[in-house]
Amino acid sequence: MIKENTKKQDLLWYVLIVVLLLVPFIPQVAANSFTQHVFILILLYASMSQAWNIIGGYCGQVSFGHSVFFGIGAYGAGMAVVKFGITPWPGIIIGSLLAMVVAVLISYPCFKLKGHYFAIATFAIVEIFNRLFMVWYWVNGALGLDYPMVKTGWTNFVWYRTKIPYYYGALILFTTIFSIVRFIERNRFGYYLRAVREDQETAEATGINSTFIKLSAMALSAFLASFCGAFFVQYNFRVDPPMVMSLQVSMVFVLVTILGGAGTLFGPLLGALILIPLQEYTRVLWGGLGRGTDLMLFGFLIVLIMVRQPKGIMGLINEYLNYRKTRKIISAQPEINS
Amino acid sequence: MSETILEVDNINCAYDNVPVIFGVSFEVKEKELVAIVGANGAGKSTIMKTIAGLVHPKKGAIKYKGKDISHLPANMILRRGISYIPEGRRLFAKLTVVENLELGAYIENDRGEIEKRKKEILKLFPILEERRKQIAETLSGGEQQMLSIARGLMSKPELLMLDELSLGLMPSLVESVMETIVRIKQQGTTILMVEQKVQEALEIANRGYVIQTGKIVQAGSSQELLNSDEVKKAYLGM
Amino acid sequence: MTMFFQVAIDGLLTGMVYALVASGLSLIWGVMDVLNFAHGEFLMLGMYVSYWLGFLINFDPLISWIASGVFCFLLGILTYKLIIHHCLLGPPLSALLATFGLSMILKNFALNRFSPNYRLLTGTLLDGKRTLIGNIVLPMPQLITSIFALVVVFIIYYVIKRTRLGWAIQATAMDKEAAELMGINTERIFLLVFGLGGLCVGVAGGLLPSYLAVHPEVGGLFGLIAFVCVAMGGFGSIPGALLAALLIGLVEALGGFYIAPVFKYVVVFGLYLLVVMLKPKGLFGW
Amino acid sequence: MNFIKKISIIILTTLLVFTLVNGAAFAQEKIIKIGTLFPLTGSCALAGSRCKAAVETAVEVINNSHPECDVPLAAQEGLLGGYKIVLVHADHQGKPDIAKAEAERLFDQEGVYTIVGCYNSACTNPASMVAERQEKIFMCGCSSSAALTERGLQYFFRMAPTDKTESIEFCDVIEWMNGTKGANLKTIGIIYENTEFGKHAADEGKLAAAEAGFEVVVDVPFSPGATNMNSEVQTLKAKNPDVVFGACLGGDYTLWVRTMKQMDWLPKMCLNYCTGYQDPVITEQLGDDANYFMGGTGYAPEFAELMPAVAAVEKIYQEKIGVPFDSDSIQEAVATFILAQAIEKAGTLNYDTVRDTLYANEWNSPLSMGGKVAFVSGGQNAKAMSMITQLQGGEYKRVFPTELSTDEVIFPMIPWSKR
Amino acid sequence: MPLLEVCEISKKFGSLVANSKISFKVEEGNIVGLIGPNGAGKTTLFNCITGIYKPSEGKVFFDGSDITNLPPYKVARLGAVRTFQIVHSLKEMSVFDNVLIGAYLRERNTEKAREMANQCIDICYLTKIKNTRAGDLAIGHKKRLELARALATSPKLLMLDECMAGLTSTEVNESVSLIKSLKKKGITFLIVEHIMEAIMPIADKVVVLNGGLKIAEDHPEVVVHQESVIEAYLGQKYSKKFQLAAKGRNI
Repeated sequence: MIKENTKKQDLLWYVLIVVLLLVPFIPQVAANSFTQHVFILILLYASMSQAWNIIGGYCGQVSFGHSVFFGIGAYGAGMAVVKFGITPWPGIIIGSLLAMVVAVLISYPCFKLKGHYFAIATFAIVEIFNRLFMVWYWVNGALGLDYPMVKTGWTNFVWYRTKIPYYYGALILFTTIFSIVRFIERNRFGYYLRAVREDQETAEATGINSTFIKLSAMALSAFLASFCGAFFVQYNFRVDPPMVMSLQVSMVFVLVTILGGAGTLFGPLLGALILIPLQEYTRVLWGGLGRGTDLMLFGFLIVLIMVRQPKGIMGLINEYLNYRKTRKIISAQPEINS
Repeated sequence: MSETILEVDNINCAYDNVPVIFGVSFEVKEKELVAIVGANGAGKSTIMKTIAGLVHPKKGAIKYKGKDISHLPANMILRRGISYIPEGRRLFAKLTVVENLELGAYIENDRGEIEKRKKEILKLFPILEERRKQIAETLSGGEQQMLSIARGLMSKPELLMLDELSLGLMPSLVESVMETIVRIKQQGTTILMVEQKVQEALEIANRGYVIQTGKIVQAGSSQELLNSDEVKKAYLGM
Repeated sequence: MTMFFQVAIDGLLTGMVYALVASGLSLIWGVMDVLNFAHGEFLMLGMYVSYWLGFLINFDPLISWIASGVFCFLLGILTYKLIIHHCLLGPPLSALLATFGLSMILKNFALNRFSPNYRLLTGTLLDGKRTLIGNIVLPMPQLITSIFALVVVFIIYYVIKRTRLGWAIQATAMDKEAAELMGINTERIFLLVFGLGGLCVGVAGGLLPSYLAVHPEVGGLFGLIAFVCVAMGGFGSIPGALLAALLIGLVEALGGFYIAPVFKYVVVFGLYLLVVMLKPKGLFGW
Repeated sequence: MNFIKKISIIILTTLLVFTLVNGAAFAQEKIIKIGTLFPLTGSCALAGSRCKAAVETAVEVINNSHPECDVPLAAQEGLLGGYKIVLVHADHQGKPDIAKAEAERLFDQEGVYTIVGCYNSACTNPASMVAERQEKIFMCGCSSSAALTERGLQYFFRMAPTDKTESIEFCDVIEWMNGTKGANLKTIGIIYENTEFGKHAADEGKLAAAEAGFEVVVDVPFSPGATNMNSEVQTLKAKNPDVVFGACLGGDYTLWVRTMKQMDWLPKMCLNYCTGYQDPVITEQLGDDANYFMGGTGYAPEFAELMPAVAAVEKIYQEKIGVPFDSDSIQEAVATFILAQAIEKAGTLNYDTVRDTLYANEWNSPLSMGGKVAFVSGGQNAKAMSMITQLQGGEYKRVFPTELSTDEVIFPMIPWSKR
Repeated sequence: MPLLEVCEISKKFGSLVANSKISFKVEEGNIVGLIGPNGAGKTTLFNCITGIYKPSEGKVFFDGSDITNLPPYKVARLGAVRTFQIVHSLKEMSVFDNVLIGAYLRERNTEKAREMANQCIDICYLTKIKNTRAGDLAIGHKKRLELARALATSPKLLMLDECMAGLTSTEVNESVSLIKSLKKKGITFLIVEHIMEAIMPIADKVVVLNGGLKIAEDHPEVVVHQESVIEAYLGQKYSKKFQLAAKGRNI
């Protein structure tokens, strides 16, 4: 039965990729740069949340600190372009490696903490990083880094007139991260992650080095998050600490994942599919009124979803699937005892 | 004999849409000790939780003294006079023995009455008297089990429901727990108990029900059950 | 040396306000394991209540703290009934996200209703009054707020530790199902706890407008610091939250003065990390 | 089926929103669409909403016949013989990434002719880049970062004086005080919110001070939205500079002043960059405590005799938002007027022509101090000026430059104990 | 050489002494019972052996190497695997996935690990509920699941902490025969148990703890006669019962 599910999921996966590849050819999208923008954001946030999902969903370590890694990636690309005047690629690579190192360094002591203590510690780390970057002269502190006009194309990963390359860039990012997570999910590492989430003591007693598992999950997650950050800055041509390295930014990743369903492969995508258009279109509709109506509505919808379906959209779908399954079970009650 | 005080009528229960209990009916008469026995995962604890109001039946009714209580919340059921001592002690670990007892009588507002009961109950469990001010989690396993029974008695229940009292207790303690139950019964409290130790339970019970995969498969006086071949084979390991 | 004491005293006075905000949060957190993200926004609304009472009918914050306390009590109860109650069925994070949504609603509600203007009460009883101890200045508004903070925190602590209701609250926190079996209406306890949490922050909000401007964003940093206080003190421990709040106030002021003002929150968050590295469950945590 | 119901509700809502957004097209008339992009929510919402109202006011005056207003285009209705301006408002929440996305949307989806915005320099930067790439005009009112007009953009125009000009003016005041009043001011302290705005202001302040030969003894950045400013003020007090340059917004400004009062400390002189100090409600909020602070001001109601034309426009503005203009919001109105004048003069909507017209002329702008606007390369308004004012008895008294001043500086600031 | 050797282990929590100088050996292929009253320090001893606690004094040797201060996962990798008294199943995962996690310890290949997990599930009579969420199981099944997961790691030594509590006598008999068959495959057992019916017939040796001290170590039939054991642990009624049962077997 598990195999059957896997096959179904695989099929779904391929269909999804093909559909996404074709999105720019939908006339509505192709002609409308804002719709393109929304699609890019969906993919970006889905990727970013998927990166968070590795540690927050599968491994159960709720980190509000991911904007640090996001930010380091963003600054990596930004520094390369602005300060060194070269292509962002070396910056992205260095930034990602650096994010990994930072992730290991800060999470090693933090993993001693459990539950909310860990969450608050990651809060604190974001705030510390934010404030340090705000005064760090070398990275322009609070002023931020503004991109100069550079030659467009894949070398610089910058386009001014079109968004389609960004869309495909985001799609590559998304596909890569999703494939990685999908691979992990079905392998030893993925099972170990979940074991650590469910019960660390049992995991240890079963021969799992839980610290190592958590650290490697964090490092991987930070590495991927950093790429997303770099993409974000290449897309916006500007980076400053509140933009990429703040609690608010972290919250979005958590929000998207939980809303979709933490610890599920399709949760982040579902969450982003619902949340991002909501955020963008409510702002378009009511943001101009200047009365916070859009944000009120946005907040209201978050509350509504959480109240109606605390397990996220995937919870809803699983509930539905289980409902069908149990109907079968009722008709064929198993002899539980052997 | 005497009045029926608890009547469980054809109930069905499920956790998250997974059904566990299928049309179970039984009754408990006043001043009786009734044991429900059965294998693991048969649904014994679920039945107890359903009566105590922690789980609500999908179908059927539970009548206590003729009134339907099947959809009351747990705290209201206690107020009707049913006290449930759950599996695994469930003490308030950071509170002292006395504070745990006080909470047992939470529904009683009369200060004097509470003091009186406390005295009575501490007499029944002398070991707790010595440890009045001790934090519950520092008690030994047996003492904790005693405290959980004592706490359950503080509300002066007419019907006491005991769930797997002997679980994880050493043999000599199992003995004394069973003795305690007999003593409580002698004081006039009706008792409904669930027990894995089938032999021990049926030895002290008046009547028993055997439950298997969510259905009652056998019922009768405890002697009948102890002598039944099916029970011997399935539960007593003979 | 005077400078040192002055800075330290200022820090402690600020810490007291943090304590008042944090104790409500700690209570909610300890009993229900719910992170109330909208706590700072409760404070903001409490401040608005007090401000409007002062502005429209000339109530002094010394009186209107009662009103804002009651208001936030009701707000807490409503929040529980409408939101938290449903979220408790799901994973613990869902309550956090729901309150995050709520904080967005409340913040923008204030923006919508009261405009983004910052507002400050002038001419209150305590406005600008101060006492001197030696060369050290003690500003009255902060001093009175601190006294209130101490009293409220003490009352709550007493209720929790010494009364049957308090034991019931503790019992609910430790084992909800078992508490239910004791005849404790845990729903009502949760409701009460959320209300009390609101009450604490409402009292703080009622007193603050005498020296702090009210605007829709005012709650943000208070909320964040309250989180840190609670975690540093150990979840559910009221004295822990008090001590942590005082420590944070002190460290913030001294760090801000002796290192650099821009680093004062860095020092605060750093202190939290340090404390939990040494005591992973906070100062008074279980 | 509960499940299907839930899912369909979600899908329907999304679809509804989607169609609403895409379907909201205007019928083609004789209109010019102009986008406004301000922080309408978030920590700068106050300033943003005022700026938005200022633009609305300007458009109201331009579109309709307002003979009572003595400003260009007021008497006639609309532009170019009947074209009306339609505003499309957007909110960037103070976030640069949203500013960029919204600017793109305004240009591509809403089809606006130009954007007026964005208040925060950090947001103006990416948003104006969007315009530049599309070779469309971007009108900036009050973003004060000097760097904005040093980027060499072709289609970017800014009305307000920059931090740089203000900083130089501050130093001029000090020199003037030293020269004529024997004030003997030597040391400077800077307190600013640690954001793009504050940092820019402080950097320019330091540069100007160094050039004029003053010593900056203390430099205090603080986190905006602070719960208290005790250590900030203590740090200032400990170094005790003669003059303090301040760059604090709204709530932080009141908190700062209150904290200084509480600590019983004042510098001899206090000069503020726009924002907090020149907020029209500041005297309401702080009462007497607001007095004797000084700052650069582009407009205040007390300037009535200098800028007589403002009053009538201000009336319309005040109906919208309840407070008089301040130096930030009025610049946004100026931006709108200048743009309209340029279009009218160019007689076409062709971007290049309008841009060239903007550069080629000196514009009559009754809402600007000095009454003139003219742009130099990079888009800076070369005629932008502000005055140094001092709050005395709750009014902004003009104290410098001397040729326009009406009142004497009260120096040093009256200590708290003597008020 | 014994498979497991516990040398003078002491464990103190502040002033509380949970274990005091406990020594015993477990020979390869044996079943050793560890009994004693609640709070005698059995679980603490388990925790010291498996590395969850660091013992205050003493050494533990497993298979010839010193494992005293090794972290739990290393002990498990060496082949000493335990179950928990309070069942720690991985609630949100299915029974099969639980066991699979055990199987992954020795087998990285997913297909082979699945095969192994399936075998262990069959051995422990869990086949019919293999897709159930572990959190939904009844207590007895959870205990059996713990056993299956431990088994899947191909251990040399299995340490079972009250894995039969909550089972009816018939189920206990099943478990006993399961343990016997595993013993034949060469697995060594160290078992903490209160159910004497289970432990007495199969144990090669019984170690009795009381108040953190070892009070007896001998063949079970000898132990049930010892006065100290009867007094501290068994109670008169039970000891008589076992003595009778033992006699019955001897005849």
